[in-house]
Amino acid sequence: MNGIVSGFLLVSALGLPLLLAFPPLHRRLPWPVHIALLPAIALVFIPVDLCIELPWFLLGTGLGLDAGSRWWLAISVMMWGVIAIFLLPPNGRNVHHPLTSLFLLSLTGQMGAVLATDMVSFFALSTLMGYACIGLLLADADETIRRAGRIYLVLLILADIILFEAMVMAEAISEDLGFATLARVISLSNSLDLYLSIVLVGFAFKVGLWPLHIWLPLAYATARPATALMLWVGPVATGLLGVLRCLPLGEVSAPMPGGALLFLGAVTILYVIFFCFKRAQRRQQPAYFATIVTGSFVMGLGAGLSDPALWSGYGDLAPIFVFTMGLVLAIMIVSFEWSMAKGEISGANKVDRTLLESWFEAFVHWGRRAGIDTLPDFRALWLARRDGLRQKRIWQRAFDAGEYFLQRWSFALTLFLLLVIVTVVLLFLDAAAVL
Amino acid sequence: MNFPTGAGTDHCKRMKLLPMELILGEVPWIVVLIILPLTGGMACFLFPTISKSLGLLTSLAVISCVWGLGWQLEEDGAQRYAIGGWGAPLGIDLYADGLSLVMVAVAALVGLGISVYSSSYFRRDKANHFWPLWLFLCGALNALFLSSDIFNLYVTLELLGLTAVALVALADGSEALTSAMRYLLINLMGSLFYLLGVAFLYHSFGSLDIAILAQRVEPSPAVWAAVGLISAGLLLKTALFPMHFWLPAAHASAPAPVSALLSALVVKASFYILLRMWLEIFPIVGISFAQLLGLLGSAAVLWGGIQALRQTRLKLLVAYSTVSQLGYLFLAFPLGMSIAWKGALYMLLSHAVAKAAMFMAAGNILAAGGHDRIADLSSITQRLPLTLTAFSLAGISIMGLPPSGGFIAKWLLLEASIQSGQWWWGAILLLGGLLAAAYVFRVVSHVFTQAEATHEAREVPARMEWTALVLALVVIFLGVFASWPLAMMEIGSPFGGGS
Amino acid sequence: MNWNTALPLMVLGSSLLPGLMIFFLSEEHVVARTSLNLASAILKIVLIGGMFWGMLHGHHYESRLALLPGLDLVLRAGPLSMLFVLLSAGLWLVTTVYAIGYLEESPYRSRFFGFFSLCVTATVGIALAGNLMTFLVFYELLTLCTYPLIVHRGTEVARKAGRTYLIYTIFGGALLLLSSVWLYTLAGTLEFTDRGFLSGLDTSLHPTLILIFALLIAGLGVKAALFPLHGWLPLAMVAPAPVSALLHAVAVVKAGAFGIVRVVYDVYGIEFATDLGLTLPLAILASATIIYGSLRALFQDELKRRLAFSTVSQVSYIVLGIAVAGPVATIGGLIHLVHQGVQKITLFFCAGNLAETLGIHKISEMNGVAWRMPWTMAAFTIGAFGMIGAPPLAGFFSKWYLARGALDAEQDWVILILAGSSILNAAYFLPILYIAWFKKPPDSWPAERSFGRNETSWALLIPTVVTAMMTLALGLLASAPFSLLEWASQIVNRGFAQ
Amino acid sequence: MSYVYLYALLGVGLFVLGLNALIVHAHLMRKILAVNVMSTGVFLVLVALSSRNEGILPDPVPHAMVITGIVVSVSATALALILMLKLNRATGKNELPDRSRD
Repeated sequence: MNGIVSGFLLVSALGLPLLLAFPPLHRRLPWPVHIALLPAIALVFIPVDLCIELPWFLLGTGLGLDAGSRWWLAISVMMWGVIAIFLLPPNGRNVHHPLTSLFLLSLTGQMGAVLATDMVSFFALSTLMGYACIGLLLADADETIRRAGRIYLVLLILADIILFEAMVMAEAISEDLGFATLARVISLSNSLDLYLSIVLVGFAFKVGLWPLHIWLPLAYATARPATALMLWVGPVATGLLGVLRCLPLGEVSAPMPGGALLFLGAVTILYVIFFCFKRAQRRQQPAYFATIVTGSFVMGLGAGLSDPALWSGYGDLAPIFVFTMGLVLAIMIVSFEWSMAKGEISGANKVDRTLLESWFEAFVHWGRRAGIDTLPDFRALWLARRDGLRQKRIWQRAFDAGEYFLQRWSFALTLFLLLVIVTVVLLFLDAAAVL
Repeated sequence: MNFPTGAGTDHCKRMKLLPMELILGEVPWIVVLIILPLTGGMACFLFPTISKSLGLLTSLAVISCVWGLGWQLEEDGAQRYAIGGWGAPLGIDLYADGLSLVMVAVAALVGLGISVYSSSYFRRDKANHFWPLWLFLCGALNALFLSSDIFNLYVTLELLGLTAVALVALADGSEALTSAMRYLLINLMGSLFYLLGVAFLYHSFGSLDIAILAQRVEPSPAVWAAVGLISAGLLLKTALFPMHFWLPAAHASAPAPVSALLSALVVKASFYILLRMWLEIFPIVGISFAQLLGLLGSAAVLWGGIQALRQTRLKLLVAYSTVSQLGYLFLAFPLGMSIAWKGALYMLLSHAVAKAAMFMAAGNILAAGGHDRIADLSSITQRLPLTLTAFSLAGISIMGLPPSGGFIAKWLLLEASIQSGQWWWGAILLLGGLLAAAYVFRVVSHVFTQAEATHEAREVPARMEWTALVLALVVIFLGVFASWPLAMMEIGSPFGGGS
Repeated sequence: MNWNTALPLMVLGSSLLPGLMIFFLSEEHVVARTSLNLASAILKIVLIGGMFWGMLHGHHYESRLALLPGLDLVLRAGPLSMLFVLLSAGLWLVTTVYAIGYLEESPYRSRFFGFFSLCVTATVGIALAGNLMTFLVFYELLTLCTYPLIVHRGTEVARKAGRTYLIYTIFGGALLLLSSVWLYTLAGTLEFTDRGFLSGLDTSLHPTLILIFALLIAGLGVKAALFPLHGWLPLAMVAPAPVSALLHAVAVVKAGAFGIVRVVYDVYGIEFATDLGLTLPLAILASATIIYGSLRALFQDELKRRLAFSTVSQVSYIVLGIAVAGPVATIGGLIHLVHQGVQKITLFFCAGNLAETLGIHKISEMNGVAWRMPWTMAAFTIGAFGMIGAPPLAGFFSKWYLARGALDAEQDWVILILAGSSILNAAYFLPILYIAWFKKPPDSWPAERSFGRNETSWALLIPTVVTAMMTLALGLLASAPFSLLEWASQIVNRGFAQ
Repeated sequence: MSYVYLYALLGVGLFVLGLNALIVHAHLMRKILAVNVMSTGVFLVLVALSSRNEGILPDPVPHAMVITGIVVSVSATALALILMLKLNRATGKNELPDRSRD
């Protein structure tokens, strides 16, 4: 396998979906998503580690594929392929619908996140994926899902900002954001704890761990299983991949963050089991199963973080675990979707505003009412007041009156004589001062 | 004209004098400059049918004489010429240095503009009166700028005043006549104050020649009285606040070219005398008087600016702007450094050109629309793009924004005020600029208002529009090629040392 | 006169002369005017390209004109100047195309394009100015040339906006004049020099220098729309869209920001400014502006006003980058000079497209507009995400370098400002995108014009798409050779002693 | 010696009287006359001060100045009278109105 072919494959795994996302290009294709997946499928089945450098791209980056990420690539290909079958209209005839484009954009982001070899490109592409997924949610007919999309949007923005800080910090520490060296350098730094907590909080926002999970039940409540799974394989699984990449697993022993992760993972699992499964309809079960997978993966991470030895034991199995679970999920979706192919999708129902939304709206509302431009509007306010106007008129009158007096012959000439006298007096005084 | 800054460069030029240059060097341009317009004026008076072409020709000739004088000064430095071979103290001397040259040059330049403008402005009957008067005034101006005799200055001042009054009275109507009358009385009064001062000076030192007086003068009560009288008389004529009361009416009611003439040149003449005396004879004067002048100048800047803002008629606005701008000239007195004088002189120069352009533009607007109410300008101004361009460009200089002569002047004055530690004069300078911007844009903003044409506009001759524009462009060029005029001022170093 | 002295003048003249010529063309000469405009814009880019090539080959371009004793008008091409020159010339070309489409068949086009060219001349002059005096000259010229553009519509609102603009800018100009003269009397020179020319002055003058710095920042801050001095900017929105675009992206606000860069780097010198303790207050001022502008943007329903307040906020990133006083943060500030320009011009083009094609001026009228004008809104989306700082768009790199620089300079609080601002940016941009893409379009638009099969006229669409592509390219190709980033790093290396 | 100064003082007195009249009186004729009185005062000062050194013949220069001054003053008076007549014809009044407030 020579460099050119591998480079071509790697780039086209990203580039083809991106290209096809352009509406005129995919509009006439029968299965655009699956065509877009072809290079990625090829990559999955080539059993060699590939890598290319792209020094001109972003801050200088590369794309690569090794054993671990091959599993992630495999599951991505599989899941997206399956979801696309159910989620998209067969050949994208619907011109006025962004679904296919958004889907392909998320796909691009996902592939890129998997293949990225450094933090910046990972961040860039996963953000692309995140926003595109939100677009998919927002484009849904169901108001509840759109709401979920909006909430997730807020969380995603916060997550991105927090991860941005983590990234800046990582670069300040290591000067190089390549995943290959990042973990080692970070583990030697003395601001490790800060870094770990920022990364973990950031990804917690992204993957919907327990206290930040609100959008998931909302989305799951009325979504089709395929949509729900897309949410899992998209934002959530990518988030997990990100944690895996960014944490110095196996290098450090950090019991505190590790313990926190264990706890959060456990709570998430328990929450799903006790609060969701009980009420869930059958078709929501794959989604909740996916959340349990997340929880257990997070627990595994927590364990690995607190004990490096443990991680070196089973760390390599993590992708395989995720792949297996993904396979199970895919099968579940297929069966569920088929079984309810004739089932009805519940109509849009009116839902109350969430607290966040109402706060935001109130804030904007009051801001608009209170919004006085600093200088010009203050001035306008001033002038608009009658007092202000009268004040101005008094000044004007004073000036007019002054000029009127100055123009009077006798007054003006008297002033003139005064000036002569003052001049002579001044000259005398100056002379006296000199003497 | 090209005036290299260094004085030593002319040596090699002298080696290869061409006949042409010989003539240039030999002709007594100083005298020609005075006699030419006077003769021209007489000729216009005698042959009214060709007065227009005679006038234009004379203006052109005057400009070329100034060029000749400039060449002479550049070659030989400051020039002194004894009329009829009778030198001072008994005879009358003419003297030209950088200061005079700049004044004569600006008078010639603006004068040419005014001549061109007037050649289209006046109808036959008025033109017959205008041309002789205007050429006499031109001669008086040149004589004034080139005299070195304080009594001769009185005579030229009177000649200037009388012709100016007659020109104001050219516009019929009670308003013009009233302001002409008032202007005449003020002029006479100012001149008499000046003359009384001259009498005291002569009595004390027995000479009328500025250079001789400069050597002999020493403090005494008679001198102080003379300084007081002379300054007061000249300040009255320069219309320094609060003695500006006669100016707006006279300048606003006169015909447009005459307004331009008065604002640009005539008020500057008395300022020139004051400046000349201050530099040569008055160094004995203490600082308080200079501070008083600065104070009055600042008051003029602010008061004139505010009054200009309050006006409802365009010509009055421009006239009050003159009051305000004249105030700047007096800020140089308390600063009293070489760059301050240069700044004031530059201000004078650019104000002369800019204000002439502005009054011409105002005249065009008046001619086109039949009125000059600022509130109703929109419909007229859009039909006179050239005129309004001229007004705006001149306005840039009035505001003191770059690139314009006004900016250079402001820069120099500001530099002087900071260097001498008297920053408050600089503050006045900046405040005056803000006020100027306010009143200039009050007019200019009408260009952009979309208004329906309410009444018929009369045609304005293209020559009148172009003259205003060319003068306005000159003032912009003064802001870009400042080194020439500045080098010109240096000839004979009228402001003392280099710094 | 050889090439090295003539070229800066030619760069200036390539828009000055056509601008003056356009004034004399009558309204009907559309073809002549259009070709003159485009030819001069292209010629300018070619000349600048030549200058750039020459600079890479070791030529020095400088023209001088003696103005006052000891003070010349100087035009000099340095790396920092070239950055700004290229930005203005490039965006001028795009905006000219846009303006030609935008003003089709509207009155007073000769006047408009004349002043438009003069405006760019002034901007290029600002960029090439080799001393503070020259800078001041062109800075004031810019004020004068933009005023007619702002009041171009001639309505009462426009006149008011113009008046406010003048009040602010003339005042700022006066302060700048005062401080320039003052500096000149103290230092005896105003020539921009790497690492400044003031550090050699006596320590007893330091309080004066601090005062002058405050005056300079106040004078420049008016145009850069720093917090208490930004009031004119939202009002100036009454101008036609290409003018707003130019004002916000290249000309006025950038002139102010560029001036601040010049003052901090080439007048005071960054190290000296830090020694005097000037950078921290400046950083705080910039931060306040960033947050304030974003907050105010949140409350606007009028699209252009929201964009205007966004500019208030975004331009201060440049100032912040300078004021953080580290090399990396400065790179952030400098590249943001370009990034903000490209992004904001895209957004304003889009706003103009919406207004021209559908008569939409308010965000609340934008329901589902993306399906009517997909290209425009796609460009808007790219611009908006760039503004938020989403990777891999241009804005991300600005924020990246700013944050990195803040960490390097040990001013961690800046990161909080950046985070807060990003949240606010998202809060005021994303609702627009949501409304435009995901809400149901109304049955009819406020004032729709038909353009056949196209969503709007080509002249409006192409510049919009081109600038959106530039936003994308500036991000994706950030590390390519000859990239903006490399260039900015070079400029910064000259400014820091180590 | 002393009477020389007496004359000079007299001249100054005339000047002041004329000035007073110029300021106080509204009628234009009186104003013109006042200016004439003022100039006469100045001429008197000039002539009086011309004998600067006792015993020596008076200096001729001031006399020349006075003659020139008289010529100027005559022409100025002529102009003023013409103006006054024209003003009278235009407004019917022989006074200068103070500018009314707009």
